[in-house]
Amino acid sequence: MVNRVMETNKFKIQAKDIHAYYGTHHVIKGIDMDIKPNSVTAFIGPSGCGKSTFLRLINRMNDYIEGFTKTGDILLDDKNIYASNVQVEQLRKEVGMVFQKPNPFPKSIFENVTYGLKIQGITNKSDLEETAERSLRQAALWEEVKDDLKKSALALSGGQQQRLCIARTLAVEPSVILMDEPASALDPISTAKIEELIFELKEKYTIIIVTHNMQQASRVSDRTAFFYMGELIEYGKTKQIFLNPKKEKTENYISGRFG
Amino acid sequence: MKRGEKIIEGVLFLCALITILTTVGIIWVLLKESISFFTEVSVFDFLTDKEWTPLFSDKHFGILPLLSGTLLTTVVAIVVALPLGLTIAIYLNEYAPKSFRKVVKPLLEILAAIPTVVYGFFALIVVTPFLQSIFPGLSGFNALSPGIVMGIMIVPFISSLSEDALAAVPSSLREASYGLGATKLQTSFKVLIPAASSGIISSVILALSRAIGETMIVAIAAGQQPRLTLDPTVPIETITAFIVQVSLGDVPHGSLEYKTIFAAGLTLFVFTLILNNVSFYVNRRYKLKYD
Amino acid sequence: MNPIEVEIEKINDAVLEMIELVKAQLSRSRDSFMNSDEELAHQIIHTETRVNSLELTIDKYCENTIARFSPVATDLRFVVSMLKINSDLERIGDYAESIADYVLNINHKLEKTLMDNVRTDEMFNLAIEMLELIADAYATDNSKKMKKLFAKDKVLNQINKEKSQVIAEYVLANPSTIHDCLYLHSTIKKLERVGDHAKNIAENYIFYSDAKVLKHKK
Amino acid sequence: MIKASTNQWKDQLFRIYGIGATFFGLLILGIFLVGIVIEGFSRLDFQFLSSLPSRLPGKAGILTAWTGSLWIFGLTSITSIPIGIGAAIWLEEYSKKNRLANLLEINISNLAGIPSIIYGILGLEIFVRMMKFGGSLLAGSFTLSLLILPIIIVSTREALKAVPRSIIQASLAMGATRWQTIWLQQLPAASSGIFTGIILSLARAIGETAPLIVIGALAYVPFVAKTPMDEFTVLPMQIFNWVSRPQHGFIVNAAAAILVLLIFVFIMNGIAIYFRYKSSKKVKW
Repeated sequence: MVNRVMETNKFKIQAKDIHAYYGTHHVIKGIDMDIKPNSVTAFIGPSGCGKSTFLRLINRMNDYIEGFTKTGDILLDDKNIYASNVQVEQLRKEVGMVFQKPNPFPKSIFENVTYGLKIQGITNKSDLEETAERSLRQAALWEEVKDDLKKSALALSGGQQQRLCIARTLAVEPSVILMDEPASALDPISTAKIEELIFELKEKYTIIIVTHNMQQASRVSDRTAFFYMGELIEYGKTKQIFLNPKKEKTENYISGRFG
Repeated sequence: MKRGEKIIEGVLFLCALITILTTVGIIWVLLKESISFFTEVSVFDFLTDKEWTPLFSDKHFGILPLLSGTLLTTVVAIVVALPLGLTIAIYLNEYAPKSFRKVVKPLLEILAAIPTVVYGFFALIVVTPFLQSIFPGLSGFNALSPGIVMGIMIVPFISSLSEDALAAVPSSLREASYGLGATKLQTSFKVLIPAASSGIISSVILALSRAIGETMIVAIAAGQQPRLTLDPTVPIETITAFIVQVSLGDVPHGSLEYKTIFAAGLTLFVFTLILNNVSFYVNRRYKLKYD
Repeated sequence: MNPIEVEIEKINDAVLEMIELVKAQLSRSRDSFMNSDEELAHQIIHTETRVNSLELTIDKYCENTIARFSPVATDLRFVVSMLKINSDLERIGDYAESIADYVLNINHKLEKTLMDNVRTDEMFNLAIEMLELIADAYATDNSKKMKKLFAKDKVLNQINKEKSQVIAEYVLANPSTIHDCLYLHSTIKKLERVGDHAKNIAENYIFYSDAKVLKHKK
Repeated sequence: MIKASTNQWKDQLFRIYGIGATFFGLLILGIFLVGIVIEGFSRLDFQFLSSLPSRLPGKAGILTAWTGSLWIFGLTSITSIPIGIGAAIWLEEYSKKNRLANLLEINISNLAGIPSIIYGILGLEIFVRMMKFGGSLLAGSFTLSLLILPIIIVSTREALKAVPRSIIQASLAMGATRWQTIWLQQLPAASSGIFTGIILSLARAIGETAPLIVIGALAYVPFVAKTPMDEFTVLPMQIFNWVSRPQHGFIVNAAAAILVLLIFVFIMNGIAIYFRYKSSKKVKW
C-alpha cells in the first residue's frame, strides 16, 4: 500500500517555471506542471494560447524554430531534457509525437512502421517484422492492413493513416506520447477509434494530448490543463475541470462563453 | 553521430560557399583586368568617345557604340516579346481551358530551351532573307532580325512569369470583378494586370536582362561593326558580340585589346546586375502585398 | 445571447414558475385544511394537473439542453440540479393535492385543541415558509438564504416525531374520531415529507451554485 | 444593353487574338524546325556522324563535336550535380536566417541572371590561365558547371520546399537526425523535382556556346578527345563555325548539326517534362 502511494506520487514529467519566446514575443509565461505516469493529460485552450508550443517543448521539437528561446527546465524521469549531455534524437525516441494531420511517409506501410528502427541502424528482418506487427496491433490497425504491408501508406484512409502514425511512434517504444490534435482531421468514427486507442495505450504510456474538442478532452483524459495567453490557468482532474472549474476563465472557455 | 552530422553540414556549407566564391571570382577577374585597362584608357573616354575601334590601328575605346547596338537589339526584342508574351499570359490564365494550358505552357518553354546558336542560325538564314524581301534596303547583318528572333526567344520568360503573377492574384478579386458583370477582357485589364503589375514588370525586366546578355544570336546575325546608331537596318555590334569577336581572334594575352573584353564584360555585368536586382526588388514588394 | 444561455433561461423561468405554483398550492392546502374549505380543496386538485404538465415541460427543456448543448461546468450542474429540483417540487405539489383530498374525506371538523396540540398550523406555516425561502433564494440567486431552510426542517421533523403520541392519546380518549385522526396523522406526515423535499431542493441548489455536495452529510 | 454586347464582342475578339499570339511563337518554331529538317535531314547520315571536321563541306562531319558534347555533359554532371544539391540542402535545411544566408540567397539569384558570356570570362581567367587547364574539356566543364549551379540550386530548393513540413516533423519526432531525415525522407520525396531541374540545366549546358568561345574552345579539332585535359569542340561551336562560312554546303552541315543538337536537347526536355508530369500526378500530399 505504501509502495503504491509512493509510486503514484512519482512524476513522469515535471515542468519548472517555463517561459518561452518567439523572438521577443512571450508565448509561454511561467508554467509549472507535473504529469503522472500512465495517465492521459489533455491540454485545452484557445488557438495561440501556447499549448502546442508547450507540448513541443517536451520533445524539443521547437529547437529548430528560428528565434525560439526558453527558460526553465523540463524533467523527464527526473532528468533535465535540456541538459547539455542530452541527445535530442535519443530524447525523441523516448518521447514520441503524433501530429494533427496524419503524415505518413510516402512509402509502404511496413517502411513507415519500421522507420524509427531503421534510423537506429536495426536491419534484422525478423526484428523489423516483429516490431511492425506488435506496433500495428497496438495501434489497432493490424487486422486491417496485415495482408498488404507493402502497399503505400498514402492509400490508407485518413483514420488508418493516423493510426499508422501512432503505430510508427509506438514502434520505437517510447514512454511518453505527445499528440497534437490527433483527431482534428478525422471523421467521428475514426476519431472514436483513436480515442479508444488512447484509452488502451494509457496502460503502458504517458500520453499528453492537445485538443480543441472539449468533449474529446473530457472523454479521454484523466487530467486537464487549461492554457490561456501563455499561462496555465487551471490544471486538475478532468472531472473537476468539467464539472466544477475553479477559475472563471476556465468555466467560460469550456462552457463556450468565451470572451 | 553528432560529429558525423557536423561533418556533413560542413561539406554542404562548402558547396553553398562555392556560389559566393563564383561571384567574388567574377567581380575580381573583371575588376582586376578592367582596372589595368583603365590605367591606359581614361574612364571619361570610355564613357563618352563615340567610336569603338580597339582592333584598328587608330584605336578608340568609346563603349557607346556597343551600348547602342545592345540597346537596339534589346529594344526590338522587347517590342516583339512584350505584347506577345503578355497576351499569351492573359489568354492562358483567363481564357484557355486548363488542359490546353497544361499542354501549351511546357511547349512554349521549349522556345527558351533551344540553344541560342540555333536561334542565331535562324536569324541569319531564315529571318534576314525574309525581312530583306519586305525591306529591300535591309543589310545582310542588322539589328532588326536578331532582335526579332531574340524577342521570340524571350516570349516564354514573359509569358510564364507573368502568367504565374496573374495566377497569384487572389481569386476573390477576380470573382468580385465577374460578380459585377465584367467580361474576362475587362477583368484582365482593369483588375488582374494592375494587381499583378509588379510581377509582370519584374518578368519584363528579367527578360530585358536576358536580352542584353544574349550573345550568340547577335554574334551571328547582327554583324561586327560597332556604330552609334538607332537604325535597326544596318550592321551593328553588341557588347557580347564584341567579346566573342575578340575571343575568336588571336589577341595576345595581356595586351590592351585583350583587356577590352574585361572592360566590356564589366559594363555588361553592371547592367545586368542592376536590372536583375530591380526585378527582384519589384517582385519582392509585390509578394509582400498579398502575404 | 449564447444559444445555451437561451435554453438555461427557459429552464430557469419554468422552475421559478413551478416554485411559485407549488408554493401557492401548499398555502391553499393549509387554508383548506385549517378551515375545512372543500371548495378550495377542489380547486387544489384541479390545479395539480398544471403542476404535472409544468414538470414535464421542465424535464423536456433539460433533456433538450443536454442533448443539444452538452453542457459543462455551471451549465451542467444547473441542468442536473434543476432536473432533481423539478421532481422534488412535483412531489410537494402531490402532497398538497393529497392534503386537499383528505379535506374532502374528513367527516367532522377536527377539534381545535387537538390541532393546536399537534401544532398543525405551525407545521403548515413552516413548510410554506420553506418554500418562500426557496422562491426568494432562487429568484435572487442567493445560496446562503437556502441554508436557512435546514433549521426549519429540523423543527418539522421534531413536530412530526411528537405527533403520534399526541394523536394516540386523543384517539384513546375519543375513539369515534379515529378515522379523521388518521387523516390528520397522514397530513402531518406529508408536511414532514414536504420539509424533506424542500431540503433536497436546497441541497441541489447549493450543488449547482457552489458546487458543494451536502447530501448525506451531517 | 448595347454596351454589354460590345463588351462581349471585344471579349471574343481578344480570345481569337490570344489564340493567335499563343500559336504565333509555336508556329514560327514549327516553320523553323520543318525548314531545318528539310535543309539538314538529307545530310544526316553515318558519314556525317562519324567524320572529322574538314575544309570541304561534303566531307566534314561532327564526330569530334558530338563526342565533345558528351564529354562536356558527363564532366559537367559530375561536378555540378553533387555541389548543386549539397548547396541547396544547406541553404534550405541548415542555414539560419542570418546575414550570411541572406547574402547567399541574393547572390544565387544574381548568379542565375548573369549572362553566360561573363562566366566565360571567369573561366578564361581562373581555369584556363590561373589553373593552366588551357582550352581543355576540364576548363569548359568547370565553367559550365558554375554557370548551371544556380539553376540546379534553385530548382533543388523548390523541390525540397515542396516536401511537406509534416513529413520532416514526423521524422524528427521519431528521433531521426537532420541528415537522416534529409537522406531518408526529403531527398527521395523531392527526387523527381530535383531530377527535372538537373536535366533542364544540363540541357542548357549542352546548348551553351558563348562561354566556351571565350575560354578558347576551338571550332576545328581534328581528333576525338581522350582525356579531360584534351582540347575539344562541341556541337554548338561547330554550328557557329559553319554558320559563319559563306559556302552553302556548310549551311546544310549546320542545319544537320542543329538537328542532332536539337534531338539531344528535346530528349532531355522531354524527359524533364515527363518527370514533372508524372510527379504532379503521383503524390497527393
